[in-house]
Amino acid sequence: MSELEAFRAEIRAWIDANCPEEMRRPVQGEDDICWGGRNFVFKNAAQKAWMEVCAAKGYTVADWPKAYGGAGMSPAEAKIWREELARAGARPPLSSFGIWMLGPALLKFGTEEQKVHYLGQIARGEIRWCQGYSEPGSGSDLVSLQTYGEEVSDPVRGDHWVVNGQKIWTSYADKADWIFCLVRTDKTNVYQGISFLLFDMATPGVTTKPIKLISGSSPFCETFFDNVVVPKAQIVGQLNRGWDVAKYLLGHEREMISGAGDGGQTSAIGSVLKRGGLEDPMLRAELAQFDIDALAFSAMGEKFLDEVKVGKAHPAQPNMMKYAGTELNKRRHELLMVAGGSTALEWDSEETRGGAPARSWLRTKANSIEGGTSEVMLNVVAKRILELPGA
Amino acid sequence: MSELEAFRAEIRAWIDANCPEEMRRPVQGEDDICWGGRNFVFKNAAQKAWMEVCAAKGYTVADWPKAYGGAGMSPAEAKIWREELARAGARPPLSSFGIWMLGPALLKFGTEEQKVHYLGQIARGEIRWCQGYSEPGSGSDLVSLQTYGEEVSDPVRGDHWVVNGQKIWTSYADKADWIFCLVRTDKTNVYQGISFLLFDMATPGVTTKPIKLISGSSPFCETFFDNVVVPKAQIVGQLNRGWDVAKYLLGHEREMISGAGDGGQTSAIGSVLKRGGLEDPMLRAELAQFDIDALAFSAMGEKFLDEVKVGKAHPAQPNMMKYAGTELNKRRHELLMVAGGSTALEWDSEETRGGAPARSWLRTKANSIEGGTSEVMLNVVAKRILELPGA
Amino acid sequence: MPLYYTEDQAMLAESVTGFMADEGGIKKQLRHWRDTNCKDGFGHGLWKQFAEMGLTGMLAAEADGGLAMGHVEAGIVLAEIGRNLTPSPFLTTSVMGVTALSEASDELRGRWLPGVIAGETVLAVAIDEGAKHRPEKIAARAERAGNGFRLTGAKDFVIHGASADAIIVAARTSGSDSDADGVTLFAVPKDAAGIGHNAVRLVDSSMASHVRFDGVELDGSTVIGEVDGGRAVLNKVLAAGRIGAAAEQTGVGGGAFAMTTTYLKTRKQFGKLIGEFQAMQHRAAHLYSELEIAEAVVIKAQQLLDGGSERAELMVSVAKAKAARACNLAVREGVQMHGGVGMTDEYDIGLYMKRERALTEFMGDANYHAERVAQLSGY
Amino acid sequence: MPLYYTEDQAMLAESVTGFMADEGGIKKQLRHWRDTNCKDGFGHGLWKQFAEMGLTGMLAAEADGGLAMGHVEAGIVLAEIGRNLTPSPFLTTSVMGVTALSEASDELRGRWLPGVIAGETVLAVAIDEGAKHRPEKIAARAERAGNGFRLTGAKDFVIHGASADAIIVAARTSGSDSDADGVTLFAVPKDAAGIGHNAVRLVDSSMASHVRFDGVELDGSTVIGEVDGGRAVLNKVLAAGRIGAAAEQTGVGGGAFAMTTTYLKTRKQFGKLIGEFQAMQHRAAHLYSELEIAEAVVIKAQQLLDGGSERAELMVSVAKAKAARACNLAVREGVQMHGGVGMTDEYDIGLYMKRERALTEFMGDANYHAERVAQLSGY
Repeated sequence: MSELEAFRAEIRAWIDANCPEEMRRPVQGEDDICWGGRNFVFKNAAQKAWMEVCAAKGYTVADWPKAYGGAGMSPAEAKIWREELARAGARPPLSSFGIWMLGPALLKFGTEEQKVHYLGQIARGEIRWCQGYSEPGSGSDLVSLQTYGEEVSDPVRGDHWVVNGQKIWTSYADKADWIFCLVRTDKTNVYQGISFLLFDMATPGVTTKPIKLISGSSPFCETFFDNVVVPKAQIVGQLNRGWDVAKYLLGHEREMISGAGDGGQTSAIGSVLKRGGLEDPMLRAELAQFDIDALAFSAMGEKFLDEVKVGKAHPAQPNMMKYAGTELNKRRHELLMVAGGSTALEWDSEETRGGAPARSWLRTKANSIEGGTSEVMLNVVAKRILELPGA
Repeated sequence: MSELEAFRAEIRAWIDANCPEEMRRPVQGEDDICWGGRNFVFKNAAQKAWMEVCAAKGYTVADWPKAYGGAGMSPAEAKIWREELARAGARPPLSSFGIWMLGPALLKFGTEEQKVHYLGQIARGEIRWCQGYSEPGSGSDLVSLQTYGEEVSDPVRGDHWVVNGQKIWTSYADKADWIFCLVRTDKTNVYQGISFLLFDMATPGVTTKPIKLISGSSPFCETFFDNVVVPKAQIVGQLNRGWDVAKYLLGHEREMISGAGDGGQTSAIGSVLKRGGLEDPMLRAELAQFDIDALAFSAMGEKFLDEVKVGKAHPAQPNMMKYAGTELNKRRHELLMVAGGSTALEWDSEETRGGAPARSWLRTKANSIEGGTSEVMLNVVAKRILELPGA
Repeated sequence: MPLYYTEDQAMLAESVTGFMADEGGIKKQLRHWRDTNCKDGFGHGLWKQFAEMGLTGMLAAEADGGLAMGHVEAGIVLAEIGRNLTPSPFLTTSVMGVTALSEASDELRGRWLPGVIAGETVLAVAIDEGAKHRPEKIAARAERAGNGFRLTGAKDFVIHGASADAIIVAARTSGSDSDADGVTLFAVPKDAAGIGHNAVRLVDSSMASHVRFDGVELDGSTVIGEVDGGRAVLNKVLAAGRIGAAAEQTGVGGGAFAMTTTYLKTRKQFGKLIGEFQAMQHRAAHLYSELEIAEAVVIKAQQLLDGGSERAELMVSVAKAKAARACNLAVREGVQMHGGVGMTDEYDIGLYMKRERALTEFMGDANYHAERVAQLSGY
Repeated sequence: MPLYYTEDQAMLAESVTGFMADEGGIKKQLRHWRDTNCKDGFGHGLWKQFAEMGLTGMLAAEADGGLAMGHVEAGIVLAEIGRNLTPSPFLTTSVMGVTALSEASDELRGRWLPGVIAGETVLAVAIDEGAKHRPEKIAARAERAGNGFRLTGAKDFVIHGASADAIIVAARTSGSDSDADGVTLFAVPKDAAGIGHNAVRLVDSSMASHVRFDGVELDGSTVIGEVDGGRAVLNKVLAAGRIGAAAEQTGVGGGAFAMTTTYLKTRKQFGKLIGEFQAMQHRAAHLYSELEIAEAVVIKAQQLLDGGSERAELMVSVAKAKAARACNLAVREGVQMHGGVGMTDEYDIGLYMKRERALTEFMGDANYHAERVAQLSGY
């Protein structure tokens, strides 16, 4: 048995022994997800137990170094861990923006103190993060952001910034413990005048307001900062070079979102719907064309991940994947609505579980906006991959 | 009987009495078209007779004033003339760029002498014109043209220009008698430094070279000017304001080309092909979608012409029509190729009349380039109709 | 007939445009009734104003107190309804309902039309049985019983069904489910015993009802046209509903497009108005082209329908399909070009997207009509 | 298996890329043979060089003197053939022909494979009867006659048919035209009596033959595999041809795209490089995305085919359809973005458009494979 095979056997046995039965059922909805954090209410004891037993082994962040709360797995081992979770039908023990987004950025840009302090809290599910990037005036054009941190020296509170401004699209801002936030710290330099700050959402002067979407209520908030005091130690990376951190992190976000159109073999929808409206030959033709694109994109997703693993992927390729994946997912839901017919139009009926088809369909429309619009993705591909002039 | 009804009866009787039997058969190919001009060889006596009998009545250019060789028909009368020609299955007595393009421009911009001289020759089929607009370096960007006319005063030959340069896409340059040509007469002013000149293709220094297209041989030529002498009287419109004339004329050309996608009821292709490949349900679906677009566009064509007649159409609407019509026609031929299968791939077989399906398909690819590319059309719509900023 | 408005039609368009923008606007009507969770999904006050404007009876015969106008005129109203997303029973009542009743007895017309024309009566039309529009199949049965009929079956997605004073029901009086013959139309009053409603709110905040008919007793006077010969009337009602929905859809698409081009001219990103970006310009210009073409074919089909042309049936399907595709593109581009704010309930562009979807399903989606185009063209 | 090349495959790709660019270039091969009106449509000298490079027998078993490689490797060659529009009998001979012969007797393999591997023999495959690819229907009949068979019927669009030393023919030995069973494959030598060719030049300057078999006498040794059991072998040949054509198509699309982006970076209009216009940039970026996805699914399908996966059949159809669509977009955008010069015979971009069309028809177009995807998926 190779080392990896032995590792797989070990992991499999560990999951079998430690994953509670309730955690092996498919995630049904938002409240089955374990987000962790100070204010999180576990749905049941099993959810808490599963998170804690994993955290103790570093499995909540399997590929992070052991020193920072991870299990120190190699990419190949981490892949086995994910595969074995999937095989067992086990839910992720912990989901969080800390794991997906802030963590990788801290690993790359954080000080040793920051890594030990924040990464450990993230790994143990003790802290829940939200992301403060977009502002009403700066959507695609992030560097135009206006939220301003004024530098203040204070004998009592030490050196700090006083932050004023407004963020938008802050997911779960009303539930998060801390925020990682882009703040302008130099008004004279557009690109190199932004810093990447971390602060507690309980700091006086922070308020949030949920945003209602066309699909209904949402995790998004508007977040307001009114003279919020942020100590100097809570900066990640260099002063005024927060854009470097943000870009790195956005890359991760795009990779994540680009997966939205993918679902492996299940990405084809024609066969799922066969008992439905396929007496309509025109819809059948549209579904076949879609399935071709979906199955092809899922091969692309596989190839992309394989290449990422060995460093063969073009660094700007996630932009292409994000573009293609989100456009595909929008198309998928347009077709699901067509196939569902008038039933899929119902907005709050029991039969549709409160209008799930329509709300999902509307929600997908944001896929090609959030995390970088399709237009921005195409700009990036034109510039960085095709190297077209002036792009 | 209304006046128009009486007019219709009169026209109908005249066509019945005057149109030779041979001229009532459908046009089969290029050489059935009567182009007129010094070098034109009539295909048969009937073709010549039909042109001459029409010219004598001014019917070759029915809606031009009688003073310039026309019949002075009102728009409503001219429509009746066209309808009655169609009803009788009669071929157009004379086709020419002089009628479609130069004529309207001369009517608007020409001097009285020019009108009498040139329009009469056009009406009688005595002169065949070609158009010298595009140059190798200036396709969409016409105003960047380089062909230069140097002003020379000469006691013997009088005031004239000496023209040097090169034109491309000059249709039938090798067969035409005269050319209407955009020539730079002021190098210091990009837009207002171009003049609209007329000159004889037999002038020393004019040479032509046919262009082979991807679809095979073509009427297009490269045309070279080597110290070509053009007398000052042969300018249309003001010196250095040739762009005004050209734009007016391009508008006519776009209206003409925008009709390419249209063929009234016959624009739908699904039913024509029903004995062909429609065992393929996917192709059937594509054809139905195409037919919807084609039938809808043909309604648009009708509406556009109705609106043009009463001056209700937006002056930039021909650009939209040209865009939509040519893109539709390209799609039509893609579908015809799919329906035709491998047989449609044959390039010079008898069965395909020398590869007619493939050559027509390839030829349509130029529709969205010649007479203003689709991209330029969209720019114009964005600017002049939608009034988008910076367009 | 030229494909632009006559002087009378242009005058009508002008007054309707002003009326609908003033009285039928999104904030005053759609958002108001939605946010107050109105069970009808529209306002009866506005419906009364429709009557005062002379719109409710525009398709009814002059002898019945109507204006004897055609589908071109109805389309003018519907396009403005679409542009303002105005919730109203105009399409089901004054277009489809009146078309059906035009074929009915003096008694039936006398019973329902005066209320319609006065803006006091609302009609609904019950055809579909299932999630997709498939009027070729009618399974609900009306069996002869005494001097009348007993109606049993279910109809789905009857727009305004629970609010309507009468429902025009297509039921089978003979033959089997998919037969062309054997269909009869009834004008079923709301208070007939045995009617059950399960009213659902749709994505566009309109109300549709799953209606059950549980042995509803109908006397012979409720029959519209001939017993067993209802298919011809039904086809007229379908054509009216389809071209009406298509007209409304051009308004929805046009409204979304207008809102979007305005946004393109005001929103800045990267130091430029987003409408300055050529990629946006080309997409907007293409969309303009699609919307213009859709509008043209809708007018063409309206004229053919008004003129009783043989090609009307084909062109109505072409128009419904084309309007659906163009309007769908308009709302998709609209939301995308608005970016994040386009996803918020606060902005109106999302309401256009919702209405587009519901209108597309109504009376057959683009695929349904593409199939019809293929079949009517003989392939 | 990861979806990128192994070290060996990457080395193969490097050498093939260089070889094809040097020896198989458009001017040296395609234009040369086209402009000299060559009756074969390809050069035998280059075919010999293919052999010297070790490409001709890459799919043959080692015991037969081949390299026992798979479809991933063949695809590497075909992509470069596509990129350079190199006319050659590689796909019909070394991919489809060798796939067929791999199932044949020692005698047949011994008769044809050495010549193939040496670059001296050309094979063609005759399946279709009609203008569209419909291999489900095989009407040409081979009836038992003495110890062998007598073949009668016609095959259309047999690529390289008139130049081939042997034609692998799918004929019916029992049953009726559309039966799955009852098909037998024969390796018919070119000099067999009763073969008639009507060779036609196609749009891409390749040569196809309408072949008539007029009672061609074949002895039993020409049978590939089992009599009446040829469908299984035929399916392998079809899969090989389809994924091969798809691989070539990604090369055609990639070549057209490379040529187009180069043009975008050099051609000026309105004082700017046309590649500076955002509308061009977005279209180019979208096209890039489509081509990348097509390439990915082609490799995926090649791997599944090489691995004998159950999903191979489905994914080969997905790959053929996707490659066709992406490549079609590439050539259409290519010609349009080149503008006027793209329409001239002088520029190469039009040659890509021609090749794309011919390749799309070969072994089933995008619609054919969409239909297969629907059927294989059970809808």
